[in-house]
Amino acid sequence: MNNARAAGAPPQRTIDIVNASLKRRYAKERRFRLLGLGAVVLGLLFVALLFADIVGKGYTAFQQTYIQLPVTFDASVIDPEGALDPETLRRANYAALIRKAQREVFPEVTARRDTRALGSMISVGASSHLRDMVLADPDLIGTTKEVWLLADDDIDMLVKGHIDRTLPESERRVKDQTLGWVERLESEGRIEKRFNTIFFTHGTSREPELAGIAGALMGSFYTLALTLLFSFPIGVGAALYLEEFAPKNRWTDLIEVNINNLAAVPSIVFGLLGLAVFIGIFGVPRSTPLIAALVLSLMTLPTIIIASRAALKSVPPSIREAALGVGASPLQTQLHHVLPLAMPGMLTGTIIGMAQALGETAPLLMIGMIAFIVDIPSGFTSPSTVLPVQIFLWADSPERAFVERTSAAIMVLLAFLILMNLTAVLLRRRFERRW
Amino acid sequence: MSTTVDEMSRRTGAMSSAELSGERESRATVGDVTVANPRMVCRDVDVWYGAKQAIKGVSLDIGKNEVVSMIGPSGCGKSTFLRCLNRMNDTIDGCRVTGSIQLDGQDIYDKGLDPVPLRAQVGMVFQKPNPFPKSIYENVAYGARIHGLTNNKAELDELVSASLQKAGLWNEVKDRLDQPGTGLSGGQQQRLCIARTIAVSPEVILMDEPCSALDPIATAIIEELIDELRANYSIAIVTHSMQQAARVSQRTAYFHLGDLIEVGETNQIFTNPKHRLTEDYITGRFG
Amino acid sequence: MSTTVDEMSRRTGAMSSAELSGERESRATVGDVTVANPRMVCRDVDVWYGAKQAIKGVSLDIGKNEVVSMIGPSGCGKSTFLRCLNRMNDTIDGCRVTGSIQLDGQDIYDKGLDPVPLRAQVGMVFQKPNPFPKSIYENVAYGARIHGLTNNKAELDELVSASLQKAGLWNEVKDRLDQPGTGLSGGQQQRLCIARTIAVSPEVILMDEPCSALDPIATAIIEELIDELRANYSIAIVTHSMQQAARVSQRTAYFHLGDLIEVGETNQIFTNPKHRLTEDYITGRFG
Amino acid sequence: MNPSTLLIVLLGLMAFAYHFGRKRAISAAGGVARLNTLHSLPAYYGLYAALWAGIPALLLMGLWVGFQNEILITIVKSELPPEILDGMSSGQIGLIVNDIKNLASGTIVSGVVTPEMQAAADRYTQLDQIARWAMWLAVLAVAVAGMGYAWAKTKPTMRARNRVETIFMVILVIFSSIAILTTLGIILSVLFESLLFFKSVSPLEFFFGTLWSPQTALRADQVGASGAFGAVPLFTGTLMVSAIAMLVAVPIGLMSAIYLSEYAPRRVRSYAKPTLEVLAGVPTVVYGFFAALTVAPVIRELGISLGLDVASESALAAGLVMGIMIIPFVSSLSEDVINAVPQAMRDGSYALGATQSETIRRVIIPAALPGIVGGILLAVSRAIGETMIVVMAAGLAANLTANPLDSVTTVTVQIVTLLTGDQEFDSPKTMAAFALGLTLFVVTLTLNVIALQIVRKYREQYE
Amino acid sequence: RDSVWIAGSSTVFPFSTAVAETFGRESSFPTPKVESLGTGGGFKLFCSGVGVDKSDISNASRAIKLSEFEQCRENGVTEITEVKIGYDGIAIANAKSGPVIDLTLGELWQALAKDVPNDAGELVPNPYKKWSEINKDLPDVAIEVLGPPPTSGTRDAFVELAMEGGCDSFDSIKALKKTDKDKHKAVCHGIREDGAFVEAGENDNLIVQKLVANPNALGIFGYSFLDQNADKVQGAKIDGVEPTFETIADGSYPVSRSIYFYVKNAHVGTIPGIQEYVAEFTNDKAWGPEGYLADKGLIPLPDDMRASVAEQAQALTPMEAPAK
Ligand SMILES: Nc1ncnc2c1ncn2[C@@H]1O[C@H](COP(=O)(O)OP(=O)(O)OP(=O)(O)O)[C@@H](O)[C@H]1O
Ligand SMILES: Nc1ncnc2c1ncn2[C@@H]1O[C@H](COP(=O)(O)OP(=O)(O)OP(=O)(O)O)[C@@H](O)[C@H]1O
Ligand SMILES: [Mg+2]
Ligand SMILES: [Mg+2]
Ligand SMILES: O=P([O-])([O-])[O-]
Repeated sequence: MNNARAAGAPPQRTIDIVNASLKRRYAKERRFRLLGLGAVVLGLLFVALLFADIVGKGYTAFQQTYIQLPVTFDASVIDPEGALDPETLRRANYAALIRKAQREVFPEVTARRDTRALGSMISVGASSHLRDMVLADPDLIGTTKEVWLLADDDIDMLVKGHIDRTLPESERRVKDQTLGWVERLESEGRIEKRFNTIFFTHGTSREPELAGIAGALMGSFYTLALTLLFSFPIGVGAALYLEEFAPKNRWTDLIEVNINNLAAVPSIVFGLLGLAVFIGIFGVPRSTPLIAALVLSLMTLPTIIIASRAALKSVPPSIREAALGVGASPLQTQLHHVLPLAMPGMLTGTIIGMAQALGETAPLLMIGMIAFIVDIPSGFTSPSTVLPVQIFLWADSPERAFVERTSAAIMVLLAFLILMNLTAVLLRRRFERRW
Repeated sequence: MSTTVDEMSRRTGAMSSAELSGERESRATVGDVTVANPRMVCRDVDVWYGAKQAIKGVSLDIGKNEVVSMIGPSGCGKSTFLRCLNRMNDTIDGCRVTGSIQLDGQDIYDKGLDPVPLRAQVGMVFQKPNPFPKSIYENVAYGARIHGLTNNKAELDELVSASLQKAGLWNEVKDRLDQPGTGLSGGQQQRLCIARTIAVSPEVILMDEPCSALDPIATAIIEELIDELRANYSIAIVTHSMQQAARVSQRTAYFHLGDLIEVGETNQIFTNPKHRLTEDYITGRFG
Repeated sequence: MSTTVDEMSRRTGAMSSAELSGERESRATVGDVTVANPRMVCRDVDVWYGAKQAIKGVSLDIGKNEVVSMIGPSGCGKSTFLRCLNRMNDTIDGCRVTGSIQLDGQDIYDKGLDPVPLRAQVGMVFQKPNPFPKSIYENVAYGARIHGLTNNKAELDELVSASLQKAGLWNEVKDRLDQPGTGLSGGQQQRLCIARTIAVSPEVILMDEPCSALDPIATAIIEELIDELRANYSIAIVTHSMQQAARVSQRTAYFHLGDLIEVGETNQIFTNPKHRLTEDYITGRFG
Repeated sequence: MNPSTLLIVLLGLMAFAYHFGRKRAISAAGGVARLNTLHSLPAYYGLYAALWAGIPALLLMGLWVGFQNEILITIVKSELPPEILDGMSSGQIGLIVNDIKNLASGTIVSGVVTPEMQAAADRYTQLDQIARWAMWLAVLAVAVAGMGYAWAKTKPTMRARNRVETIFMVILVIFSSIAILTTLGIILSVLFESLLFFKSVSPLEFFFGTLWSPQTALRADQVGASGAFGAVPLFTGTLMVSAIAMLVAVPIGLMSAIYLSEYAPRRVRSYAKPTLEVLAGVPTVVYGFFAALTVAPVIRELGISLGLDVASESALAAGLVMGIMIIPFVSSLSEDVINAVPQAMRDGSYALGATQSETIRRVIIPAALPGIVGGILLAVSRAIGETMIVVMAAGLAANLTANPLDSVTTVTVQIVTLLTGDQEFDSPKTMAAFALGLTLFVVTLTLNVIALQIVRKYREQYE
Repeated sequence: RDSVWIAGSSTVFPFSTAVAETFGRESSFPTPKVESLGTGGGFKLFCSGVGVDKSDISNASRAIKLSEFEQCRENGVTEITEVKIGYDGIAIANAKSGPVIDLTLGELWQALAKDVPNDAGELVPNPYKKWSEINKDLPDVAIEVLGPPPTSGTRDAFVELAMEGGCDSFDSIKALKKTDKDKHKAVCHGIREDGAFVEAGENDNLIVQKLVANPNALGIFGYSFLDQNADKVQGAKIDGVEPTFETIADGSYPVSRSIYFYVKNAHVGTIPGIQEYVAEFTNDKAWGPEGYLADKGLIPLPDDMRASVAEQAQALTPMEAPAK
């Protein structure tokens, strides 16, 4: 039967040829499989490496150093008139209370320079903490209470061991004098590391110990929500139209090439476009989730469209024929049969596009998102910044304490990313099937 | 087969290789292509796949309450022609149809015509079973759902079970209606597709080898179904079994390399074909 | 069909609904399942799809130089059994096979056995034609390429054209070998898949309804091919056409709801079936 | 009384319209039993009514929200004593208006509050109230009118499905044209400045010059002498970094996709895939640090131990890390399309005795090729468009080199640095960014055209 | 808009934000929004006109240029108040594990210039590969300096202060200034492009980290980063002076520049809080030697100068057009 063999040669059984070559083929098979496994392992390794790197640098940011001081809520400072007027209470000089409390713990420190150094151990945010305490409970006035007060970032770094106590004084940000105070406070149990709630509840700040990620997180949330709202329907719709309904001609070829090309446009150019068109022409406010979402939507659209078209292409035509054959309209055919089958691919495109949008900094440079905005945004048009920008800004800050906060912010971003992907992944799994 | 075709062309003496590749005038059809009360009227239908012509000037009527069977060697264009009748060819890139095809006097290739209701009216069973990757129930219920044929779940259940029963599949699947239609055996899939098609009660039914994967008993059930449907509807059926054509159809059309060679009463075609090609084919003397 | 099965089960008097769902002892097969010089030996083969048993304790030999045909109603497990013989069932999620199947005395479900050379030895034509989305040429050349059966382009060309000729497709496609195999008609695709299978010269060939989409002439060519192949190889063929079974096979096996009911000389089965179910089926008295 | 409340009300109204359109269609047909006299499913009549209730009203609302402020301001301004606005630029007027608005909203105002201003603010508040009410009224009226129209139109013969589908189709077309508009916007916003740039720098020098040194160039004495605007090194740099990235991402991504979809157990796959996707979302700043502080020193050490001369900022480090970043573009997208290849294709190949890897390489990959190429194209695109990593790890030195151990710079890096730093904004230096953007656009366009042709040629459609 | 909008230099950003934050916390005004766009980007926005959608204050790590001032004027921004807020020292540093470096500006220039005079006094492409080739007291390692890109204000200042200062220590070049001003500038400002000078991006933290990884390299960055990373890097002495708070403030450290912000007077009185912000910034509590900005690394102006600038700033005295 082996007619292809040279005439005259004894007929050779296929199985012999197969068996002869099998070893080689299996070696190939094994290599191939190993390559695949290697690739996956390598990929996962990269993820693990990045995570380990980030977590290793950032986990300390979830704790914050506090110093305990016996604060006397002196009525003559807080409420000289005794009227308990909230406005007076708000404006009172709480820093003075802290200074007084410090004097009590360190009665020997009297020189002006030294008291200044002593004072700088406590964060500038501590006084607002005292104010909040008093406003919440005016009965405190006149009493003395041990209060845990937020330490300054340098002290925080020292306590966490990011500043080496053994270094010569000249190379240390925390001088010997302060170091002595810290050690004394530590021995008295007046220094403690506590969970850093500020990081999760506050907006950014120039003071590392007061800086929080909440503002950027909310900004990212609003931005991403809008981006998804814009780009998913538009991307899927456009893919659907171009792949399934548009006539196939040079014009649609042009559109296809053009969309592929948009994917290669540097993201900063989308920023330029946003600046020129959305801000310049349509007057969309700068530095808001709205403008960021518009720009990021344009940026992610090509990703979603390309992935969606690939997914649509891989649905076998017989499914469409079957639906059309029972009298479904083309749109029904798509919505009922083709879209569900293409959904995993579309969701993948969306996941990747959104991930990219979540981590993108460059185009936001152009539209005013690289900004110092303290307040936590409350809507789509309130000034805000986003996580990657916050990370970018913190990474560029000189204060040592921002290093761990940068990593912590990255962890928050990754958590956000994972949460976001999880939903999509669950959805995707529902749609996945082989046929 | 190589010898087959060669010999045949020698005998018919009219087919060069140019003909085989479709560059030739279409041949006049032997027999009367018209019927007294037509539902579908096709005139001079040409179909091209890109540059390749698959159907050449075919004219044929499909009458009320009749079953027309189409026979012919593999690749002669039966499926292609069938697919023209409910515009399923629209979905194939590069497929062009010219000529006129009318349903109840209305040109179905008319610009303004909506192919959707057309396809609801002219149902089709495909040559390769193509169940949806959904449950068996949903496969059958789909048409009724989109056309709103039933008003409630009970009616829909009723319709699904009736359709499956008619297609002879009910007993095999009644316990697993919620399982995917793609997990059925070949013949079961084919019957599922038949059930799906008849569930929307189309008025014309196109069947492309509906029994090719079926055993004789299942085939008999389908043939019975066809006979029953004929009372109200028109049916065009492609089949390779001449016995089946003889059993179910009133008229038979014989296709050859894109031409409609001969049409006539089924009896006449099988007992007394007029064209030599037809005769060769049905007597098995083809090769 | 509902009445059909009901009546039937009443008659056989042994089938409750529990049986239908496969919770029953398998029935002993009537007739001799063994042959003098077997190539494949199957003993007590069970196949489950998840919890559903599709094949129940089937034992059957396939001899050297013989054609065994398998018949039976749609959904009775013919394809499933056939797919066991070259372990194609491995690819179906949740499909389990027990029992023993041997090829030349070697258990093919042996842990150490490698399905790759097995499948090169035991070729298969599927029920639904599944040409690769490649050119016609590449479809046929594929097997030879992966196994390295030819040494140069000329030999490969030769092999491709010979295989296509044997499958009776050469004349129809010789001018378009570089066009996609998916653009062929249903019957052409089926023949393409046959050509693809025989191109690797397997020693056992499993054919799942190879002629279901073929016209009588093409069918005749394939039947001729089967007859020719039998000289050297073993063939198992699933068919719904009893005529075809009678024409091509030496032995016939009748399956019913997962059981192998009866095996015997083809002549004997068709003229003098021993089991009532077989008799009912082949006389068309089934329903 | 704010627009979002109105939006919710409107959505409620649409839901009502849907329900009511459906009911109407059913009764027009003569009851549930005679639904077959309807042209379309009752749900389509419902949708039809809902769309009629919603779309015009939404459009009106959009316009209203967009222009209300403008109009109110115009009215308030026209009522201000003319001497206040005398001789003011529009920006200054804008500031006054801002003051009035601040006054009206009760936030702090700077300066003294004059009676005129107070009056204007009161007027503004009043008008604002009126306008809000008017908007509610108008929008709801339009919605109800739309519903009425749909009501009148609802007859059994109305082709509700076709109409609804036409509306959807129009929406889809609008969606598709957004991509085109984006391109147009980009081209237009880049073209103008590019032309300005080419007026001062000859295109010949830009496209064929091999020296890039935008800072020192164009000081009258230095054109030609030292730095210049020869963009060739930027393009070779981009090419090299992207090529290195693709050399990392394509094999790893594709092999991962293959392994996950064909070999890996389902569970492994369902965890590994999303985990890999995280790589795409890590902020590029992070990758930048990773490349500059972890990878680059390792490469440097390695190179030195091999006696090679490695720049501390090498293209290799940037390319490698960028490659890691774009792995998911290749792996996830490819995995989806590979998964979508019908099982029958695999069966056909296995039945001929193909091993799994042969099946994958010869049948599945070709069948899935269009999607895979799509993924790779996206990855290439991302690599070309990426900035941060290169800024941080490969530096800004525009070397014309083929040595991946050298430092290079890319087009995007230059665009960013030219646009954001301490540039004088009207100098050709800044304009050069636009010219670079445009050129990159054209180059990638050409690449994409070629890619499209290739995909066309090798596309293999199953079934 | 009810809050002040500040945009501009990334160098001034840390100071500006610190003031903005304190201002927001301690006054009844909302916290100003501060954008980091770079000095040029800041001026572009600032000078594009008067209006709610234009910034109120522009931060700058250099003085406004004439072209920018004119652009402002064209767009109706006629009255601008210039506020010099202090100094930013530029440190040249290496890793602690490396040797302590003591350079003259001239040596620095010789190491980094594109062309340097040879023994005969003719300009030749920089031949120096190692520091020791310039001065044998310097370490015997290859010259590798990581510095900011040409687009940053730090680089501009470095070129103008360090490079130009260095090249003028060569008489032959100094003489050039009189004869051929352009040539002089070209020679002094030209930084070598053969790899010895590495443009390491805008992120100063990154440069610090890279120095730690590569003890043979020197880096150029802002003083605040040296201050914060005193345990990792050490500043090189320039002309014998170490970069410290005191040496920069008293002007003995030669490489430091002034930083500024500019106020759009037309917005004062319409956008609430501008004056108050300026007052907060120019208060000794903020920018004084003991102020919180000093903690952030700002080198304050001398006392008398601070007083006069504060007075002018709080009076919003518009500036004259800058020279050239
Ligand atoms: N993948 C699957 N999953 C679950 N059940 C299956 C699957 N494939 C087949 N079955 C069931 O197993 C039984 C046997 O199927 P099989 O395909 O072997 O039938 P067959 O004899 O080949 O029928 P036909 O003649 O219709 O092709 C049928 O009831 C079928 O529904
Ligand atoms: N999509 C397509 N593209 C190109 N050619 C096609 C396509 N479909 C069918 N053809 C060709 O058109 C001719 C007629 O095909 P058709 O499917 O109508 O044949 P058929 O009569 O149904 O054959 P069979 O009985 O084998 O199904 C054949 O030569 C076939 O190869
Ligand atoms: Mg056909
Ligand atoms: Mg079967
Ligand atoms: O942001 P700059 O200070 O470098 O202009």
